[in-house]
Amino acid sequence: MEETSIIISGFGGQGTLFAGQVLAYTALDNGFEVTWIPSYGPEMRGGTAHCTVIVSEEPIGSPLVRHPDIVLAMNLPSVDKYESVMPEGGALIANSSLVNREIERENIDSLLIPANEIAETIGMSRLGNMVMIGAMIKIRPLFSLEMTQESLKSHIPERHQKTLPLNFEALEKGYKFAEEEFSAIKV
Amino acid sequence: MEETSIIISGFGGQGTLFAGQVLAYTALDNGFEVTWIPSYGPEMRGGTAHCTVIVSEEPIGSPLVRHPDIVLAMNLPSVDKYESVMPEGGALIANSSLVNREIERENIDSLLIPANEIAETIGMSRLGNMVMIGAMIKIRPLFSLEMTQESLKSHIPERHQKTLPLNFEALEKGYKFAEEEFSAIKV
Amino acid sequence: MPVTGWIEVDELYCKGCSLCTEACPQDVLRLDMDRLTPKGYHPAQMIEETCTGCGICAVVCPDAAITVYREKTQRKNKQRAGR
Amino acid sequence: MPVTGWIEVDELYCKGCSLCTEACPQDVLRLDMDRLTPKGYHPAQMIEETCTGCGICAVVCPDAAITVYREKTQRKNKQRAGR
Amino acid sequence: MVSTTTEIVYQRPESFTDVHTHYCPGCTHGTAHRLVAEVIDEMNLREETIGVAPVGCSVFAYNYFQMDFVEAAHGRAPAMATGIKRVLPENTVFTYQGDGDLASIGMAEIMHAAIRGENITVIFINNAIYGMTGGQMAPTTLTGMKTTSSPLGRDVEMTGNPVQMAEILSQVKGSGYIVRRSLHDAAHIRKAKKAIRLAFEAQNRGLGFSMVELLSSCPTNWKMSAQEALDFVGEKMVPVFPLGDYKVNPALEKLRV
Amino acid sequence: MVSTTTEIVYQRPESFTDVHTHYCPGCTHGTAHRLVAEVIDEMNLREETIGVAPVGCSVFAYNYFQMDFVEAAHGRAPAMATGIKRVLPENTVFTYQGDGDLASIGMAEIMHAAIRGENITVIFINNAIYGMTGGQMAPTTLTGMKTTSSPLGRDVEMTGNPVQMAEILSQVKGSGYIVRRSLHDAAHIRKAKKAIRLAFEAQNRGLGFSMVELLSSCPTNWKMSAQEALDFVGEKMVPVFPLGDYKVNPALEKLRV
Amino acid sequence: MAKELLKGNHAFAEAAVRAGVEAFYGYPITPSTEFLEHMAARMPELGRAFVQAESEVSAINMVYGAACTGKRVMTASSSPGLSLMMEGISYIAGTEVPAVVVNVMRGGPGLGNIAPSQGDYYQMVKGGGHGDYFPIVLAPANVQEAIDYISLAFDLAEKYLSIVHVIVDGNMGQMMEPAELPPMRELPEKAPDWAVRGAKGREPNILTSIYIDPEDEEVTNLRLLKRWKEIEKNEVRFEELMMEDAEFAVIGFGTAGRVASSAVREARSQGIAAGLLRPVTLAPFPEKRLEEIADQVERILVVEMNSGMMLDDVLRIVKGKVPVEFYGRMGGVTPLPDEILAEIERLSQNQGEIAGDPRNEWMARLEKQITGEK
Amino acid sequence: MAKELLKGNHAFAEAAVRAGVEAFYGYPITPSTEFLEHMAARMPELGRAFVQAESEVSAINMVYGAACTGKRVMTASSSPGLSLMMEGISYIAGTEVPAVVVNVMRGGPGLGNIAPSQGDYYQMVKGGGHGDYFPIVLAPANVQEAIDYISLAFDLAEKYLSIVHVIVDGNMGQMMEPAELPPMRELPEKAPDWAVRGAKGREPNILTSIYIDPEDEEVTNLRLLKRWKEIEKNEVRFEELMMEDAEFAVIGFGTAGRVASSAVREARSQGIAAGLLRPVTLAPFPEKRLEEIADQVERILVVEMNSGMMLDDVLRIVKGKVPVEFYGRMGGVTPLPDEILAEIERLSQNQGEIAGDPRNEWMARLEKQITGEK
Ligand SMILES: Cc1ncc(C[n+]2csc(CCOP(=O)(O)OP(=O)(O)O)c2C)c(N)n1
Ligand SMILES: Cc1ncc(C[n+]2csc(CCOP(=O)(O)OP(=O)(O)O)c2C)c(N)n1
Ligand code: SF4
Ligand code: SF4
Ligand code: SF4
Ligand code: SF4
Repeated sequence: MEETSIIISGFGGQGTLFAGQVLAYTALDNGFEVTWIPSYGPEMRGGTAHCTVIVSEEPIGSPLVRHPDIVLAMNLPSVDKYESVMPEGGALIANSSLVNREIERENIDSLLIPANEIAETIGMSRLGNMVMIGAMIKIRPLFSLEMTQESLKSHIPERHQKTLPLNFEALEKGYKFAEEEFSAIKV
Repeated sequence: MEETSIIISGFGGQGTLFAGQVLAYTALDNGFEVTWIPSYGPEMRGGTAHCTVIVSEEPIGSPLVRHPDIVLAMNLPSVDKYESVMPEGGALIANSSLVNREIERENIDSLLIPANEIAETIGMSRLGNMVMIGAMIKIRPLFSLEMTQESLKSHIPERHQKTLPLNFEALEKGYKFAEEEFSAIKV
Repeated sequence: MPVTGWIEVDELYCKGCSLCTEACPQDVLRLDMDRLTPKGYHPAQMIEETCTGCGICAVVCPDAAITVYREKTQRKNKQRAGR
Repeated sequence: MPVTGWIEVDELYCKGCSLCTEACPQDVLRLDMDRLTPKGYHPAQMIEETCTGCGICAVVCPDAAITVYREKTQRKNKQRAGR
Repeated sequence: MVSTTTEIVYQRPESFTDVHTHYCPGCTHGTAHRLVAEVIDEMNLREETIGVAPVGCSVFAYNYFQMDFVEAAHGRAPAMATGIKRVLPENTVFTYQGDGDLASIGMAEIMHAAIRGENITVIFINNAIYGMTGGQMAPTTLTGMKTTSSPLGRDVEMTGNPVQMAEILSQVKGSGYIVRRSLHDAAHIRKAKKAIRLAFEAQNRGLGFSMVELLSSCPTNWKMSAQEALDFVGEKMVPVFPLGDYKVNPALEKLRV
Repeated sequence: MVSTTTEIVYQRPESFTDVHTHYCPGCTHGTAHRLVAEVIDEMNLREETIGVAPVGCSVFAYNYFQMDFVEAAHGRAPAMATGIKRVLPENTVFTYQGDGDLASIGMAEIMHAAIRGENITVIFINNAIYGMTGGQMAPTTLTGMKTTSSPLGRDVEMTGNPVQMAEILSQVKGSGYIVRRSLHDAAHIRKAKKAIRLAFEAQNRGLGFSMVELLSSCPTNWKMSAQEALDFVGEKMVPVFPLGDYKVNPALEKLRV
Repeated sequence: MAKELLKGNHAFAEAAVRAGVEAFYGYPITPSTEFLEHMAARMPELGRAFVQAESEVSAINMVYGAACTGKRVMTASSSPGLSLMMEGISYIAGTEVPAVVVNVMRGGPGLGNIAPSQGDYYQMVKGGGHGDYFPIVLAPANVQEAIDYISLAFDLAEKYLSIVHVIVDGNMGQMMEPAELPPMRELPEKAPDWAVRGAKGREPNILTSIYIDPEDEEVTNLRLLKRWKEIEKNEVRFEELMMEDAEFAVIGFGTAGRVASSAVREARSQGIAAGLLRPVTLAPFPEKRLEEIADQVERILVVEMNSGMMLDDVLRIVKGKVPVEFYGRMGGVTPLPDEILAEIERLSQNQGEIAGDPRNEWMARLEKQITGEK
Repeated sequence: MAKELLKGNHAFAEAAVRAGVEAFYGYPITPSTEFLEHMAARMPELGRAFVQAESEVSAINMVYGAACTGKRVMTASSSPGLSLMMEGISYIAGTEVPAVVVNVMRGGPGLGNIAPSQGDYYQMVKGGGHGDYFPIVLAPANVQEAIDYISLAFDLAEKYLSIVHVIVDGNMGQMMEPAELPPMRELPEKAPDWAVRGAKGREPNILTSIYIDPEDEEVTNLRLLKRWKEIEKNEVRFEELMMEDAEFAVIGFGTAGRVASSAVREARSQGIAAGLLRPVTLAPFPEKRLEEIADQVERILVVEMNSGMMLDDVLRIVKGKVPVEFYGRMGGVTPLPDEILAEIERLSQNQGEIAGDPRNEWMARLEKQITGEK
């Protein structure tokens, strides 16, 4: 596998930064090189928050990219911002709970997933981010579901351990949703 | 006349800096180029004070010299410091009131003058500096006595105007003393 | 005839902090959970007509989002000279 | 028998500020106008023998130049036990 | 004979721009801004006022006030205001500063502005924390309060006690009007506005340095809801920072506003 | 039965080096130095004391004390002392500062050392002027006093009133011992020494920030004789800077020195 | 110890803790604040000194004080904070005591913004403080390197009684990368003989930066300069990528150098013989190596996140042997690999001489570019 | 007006008064204090603003404030004071408001001493503050020149909305020379349209150095850089002595350059074809002229009162075309003509290449020399 770049973007409070860290931990635990870099500063307050994760087998140069291979867009502004800049053959996963439009690009894989609703079925609306991750690793299997759950388990902060089962469930539900709904690239 | 450098040195309070300014003003009033530069900083407090005056017909480069052509030494440390560094043919005028030794150098003009005592005869002991200047312009006639008195008159601070006659007298007494006592260079 | 009032909330400024809803002595303000402002907040709104126009909500609003109106009844008296 | 004292002025330190001569309650200190210290000041000196050794000069001396001595007379008493 | 008319009890001040502030929901920076704007409207000073914004959450204050503004270096607003006031004595000059800005890095500048009796007005927002940088301890942080730079709670042994600027500045002869008010409910907000009015009146009358310290909230870094934060101000901060008039030039006492 | 012995009533303190100071004749910097040295002798602290010299006429203090010393940047002695005391809590650390150093450029550092309750001792020489740089106005310069930077005399309108540091610092909770004394005659010098003793005792007992403000003379820049300068301190400065105890930790009150 | 995923600022701070730092004095500022926050938690629990100072001016003077005791001490800040430390840094340098100062650089001048920048190169490398002094400047480009060089910084500071700056940009401070922290070092138990800790049974130690007699100051200046020459001899460090056979050299430090490495790899894959020189010690600068490279390559591209500062040093050393071009992004913008790749491609075509300031052509190109980007 | 005998600091201050400075904010420090003292007397009597600030930090921020009103404002200080002004200077530069800052340099680093020095070259010329900015730096060498360039400083500051530094050493501040003061200038009655003086009948003016979006900051950085290029084009100033047919060029600024002029004259009288280039604008540096000189002469000697700072710029520009040697005195020592003459003589004999840092050989020579002098 050569270098893969992922951007996870949404409102502050949607857990985009942590979602990125889960991917980073999974990469680390499975012997990949990885970088995680957040947006920081005032825009965090209230506004949007995003992070860039790069996974690779080689040492990583730039931790930032202009054309992310994979984008997890948890709100509409994020879709608007990234859809156009993704490379052909990229994968855009959008949270349809907050994105009330279709994906226009046809030369990329795309999936609309109602992450919030799915999370609510689990009874923990904050877990939309994990639902998105679950879907992603189905569509772009950088790591298996198990690998991801393993790493989540070993790195989730103490105070959240009790929510681990719910997190697993969210990952699985996202994974399953992608399994059923995702039909590969249209062109 | 080419460049002439003069150092006036003594204890703080002996009026060495003002004496230098009198020379500088006289030079200016008579169309010479001139620089006046004092020692400054802590050593002023209590310790010694000296200034370097350079008079020339050309624009002046360095305002500082290593080998002063003329030295007015108002105390012993000043004689000790400068006698040795003066160029052959230089002129050293020492205030014998505070310098209780002979001048050793034979290849320079030198004069020992009891400036304090002479000043006291005028009734103003602080005027030792003017006595020294008077002697100097006799031995090294950069300017005439009249030129010097003119400049002194026009530049002495308001509050000291009343002491002008005494200053004149001090200049004259120094000038006269040199006239009588000074026998040109020994070798 | 009672003094009555009403308010308008400017959704450009409202951030749904609910300080006004907490402060309203008549308890006639609520956040509108069905709507989002352009900035993504649930705006405050008036839910009953018993507002007295006391203006307390506007005083506590950190974002100067509230305009308060009051309907005033005045009885005009004949002016007495020299007074 | 009166208590008597005397002082020594260290000329390495004395700056002839004459604070001691002004402060001396016995008025027994003066600056010595005939001598200069190595630093060029007229040092203070004792001019009469009536110094009580009160030490005031030393207390006011900014340059710790003064050492003060006092001759002390003591009457030895037999110690009483238990006291 | 009876008639009804509609009057506007309250509306957004003229001295405000129509910009949505970047402050967190419920942050009383907004309240303080509003009161200043209202006072400037009432006194009709907008066109002659120059504001000095600090470094802190209110760094963008100049976007919200419809008047000339400059943006100072962290803590130096009083020096910058001095530089302005001395060349434009006829203008009204005020600084708006947080507690890190005024009481920590800017201690020398605020003290000396007061010592010189600099004829400026200072609006001092005491929210017991560094807001902009994400919740570090301020000199005003309450004893035992957890912040990102006092994770176990402020320890008096190591960091000293909360500093009371109004008390300290009132010790300085040059100061003309030094008071502390709070923004935690409508009644206190009204009192705060009166104080701000008097502070600007003091400047207009050339009575020297004037400061209004405003106890303020930081729901975000206190990790509370907006209302909880106001309750915290009223219940926890007011006891440590007593409200009151610490220095009032006699010329102001008669004044009714 | 009678015998006579010779006792030494006073001699130069051990904590002094045998260096002739650079101070002007009659300057009470020397007196203050001597008192500090005597106290350190009495308390037997010489070998564990670290002094912090300021920038000012006393910049060379380290040449006169027989103990470890550092030389701070202008006004920053309290910060430097903090840096030292925090890593060497067992050592005795004191700063020695002039009024330009402490009350002007160093205002933030002295205030915050006190606010933190930093367990250091500060000897504050208030001579109402900038000595080293040749007699400019200090924050402590008396109203109407002519200096090289207030040639027409200090004008309260433009420069404010003389600043009273003891009063201000006593407002701070962290301070353990804050007093003002004077050096203008033997009796006051003796009182000043007692205060310096108590300040160091306060540090030894971990009572927090201690400062002794000493009214001092600058004959050179005041253009007076040494004695005239002392009289000026007694007659002109004392009324503006009242002597007294502004803050005394109860633990010290019992103490007899 | 295995690699962990570490956030830059926390990793740097923990590295200092492991290196045995005994005191941290600082003041919060984005994007370095987590450094202070980490210390606020760690130092007290280890019984070491931590003070959140009232300002950076105070912080650096606290550092100065502790440095005089011979204890290991440091501070960390960002650009405006560093400006406030310039007087203190000059004092520390003039007193010849060891101290480590970390700068997590942000966009400037003035308040600027909090985005990653390298705009403090002059200030850090040439000495933004007054007088003649010579700071050692380390510029790591990834979290692991930063961890390692922060330990090294203390050793260099103590070996040469010098100020050591470790400078990174906001990206480094904020990003997470796998890295390994060193084990805890022993704290030295005996004090250096110059340290002030009380003159017990010895002559007093006096630490000062004042030499009122110019002759004495000159001797001190010369001592500092000679020590600097030693440092230049012993302590130069740099990284290279595919320089052996390179015809085009890219030179960049920190994040700019790191991003450039991606571009260089890409260029190689396109058959362009590019190579990278990434100075790790900006002072002392890898002069010898650059001279060799100037003899080897056809053209040099300097890449910085500023308006062209290291560029001056490169020009001075290259002495016009080969053309030097410049590409920079400013104000907190981080260049991306494709931009640098495009530059390398252009470079590999361009035979022309560079008349005068290499920045002239870049400015014209950049202006188009950003008016495009906006 | 006829020439008078004027003391440097007083003359500089009076020159500023005549140039129409409307506010002076400063803090005393030797050897610049008389500047402030002169202002303390003059400004109030003219009804202009004077404040003795509590510190240099405060002084520069007062200057910043007044600069934002479009009034003519300045401060003056000496080396350590300048270090404390670095943050404020960076803010002023970032806000693009005009201000004049005079530095009467003294020996450093640290407290150092109060003797004349040129050790702040890097700090003043490269920008000791954080971020990318470009101060204009004027370095007069005699009292008359200083008087003239202080007036010019205000014009340049206002023309380019820039910080202008006027740097001299303690000698210049303390010496007296005959010079002529200009007549009083009229004060401008109308405010620049960007100035903050109250938004009466216009949209508010906002002056800030913050550009939270890196793209905006970059546009600002580029604007500053382009303005700088204009300045480089228009404002280079320098003095020369007998350069026409010179085979050996001496380069020095301020007092060092002035002292060198005596040595150059002396060398000529000995038949050595020496000449002097004395940059008056250190920034922008006389690059073009130096390039021409590098093509003309056999050898170059750089003379400074520091450890070799301008030397870097000379080396960068000369590009190794001819050997460059260095002679410096440090720590407050002013070189005397005979020292420089000896260097010129040595230079005129020396055919050897200069390997590596020109300072190496000088250091060896200087060490002998000063151990001799002491
Ligand atoms: C010289 C400098 N140091 C530090 C900072 C970082 N900084 C920005 S705002 C701030 C403190 C803000 O707290 P406060 O003044 O209380 O205002 P608030 O944000 O709470 O309103 C700090 C430390 C800076 N910008 N400049
Ligand atoms: C940063 C800085 N600013 C200014 C100075 C110049 N300076 C030296 S001492 C001093 C003031 C001294 O006055 P004070 O602190 O009252 O001590 P005193 O000399 O009166 O004992 C000043 C302004 C300096 N050395 N450093
Ligand atoms: S107080 Fe203001 S901002 Fe908050 S909810 Fe009410 S209207 Fe909205
Ligand atoms: S007080 Fe001290 S210094 Fe002054 S004259 Fe007396 S002994 Fe000398
Ligand atoms: S961080 Fe705190 S102070 Fe800043 S805007 Fe948010 S609530 Fe207000
Ligand atoms: S100048 Fe003043 S303070 Fe300084 S030593 Fe002389 S008398 Fe003392």
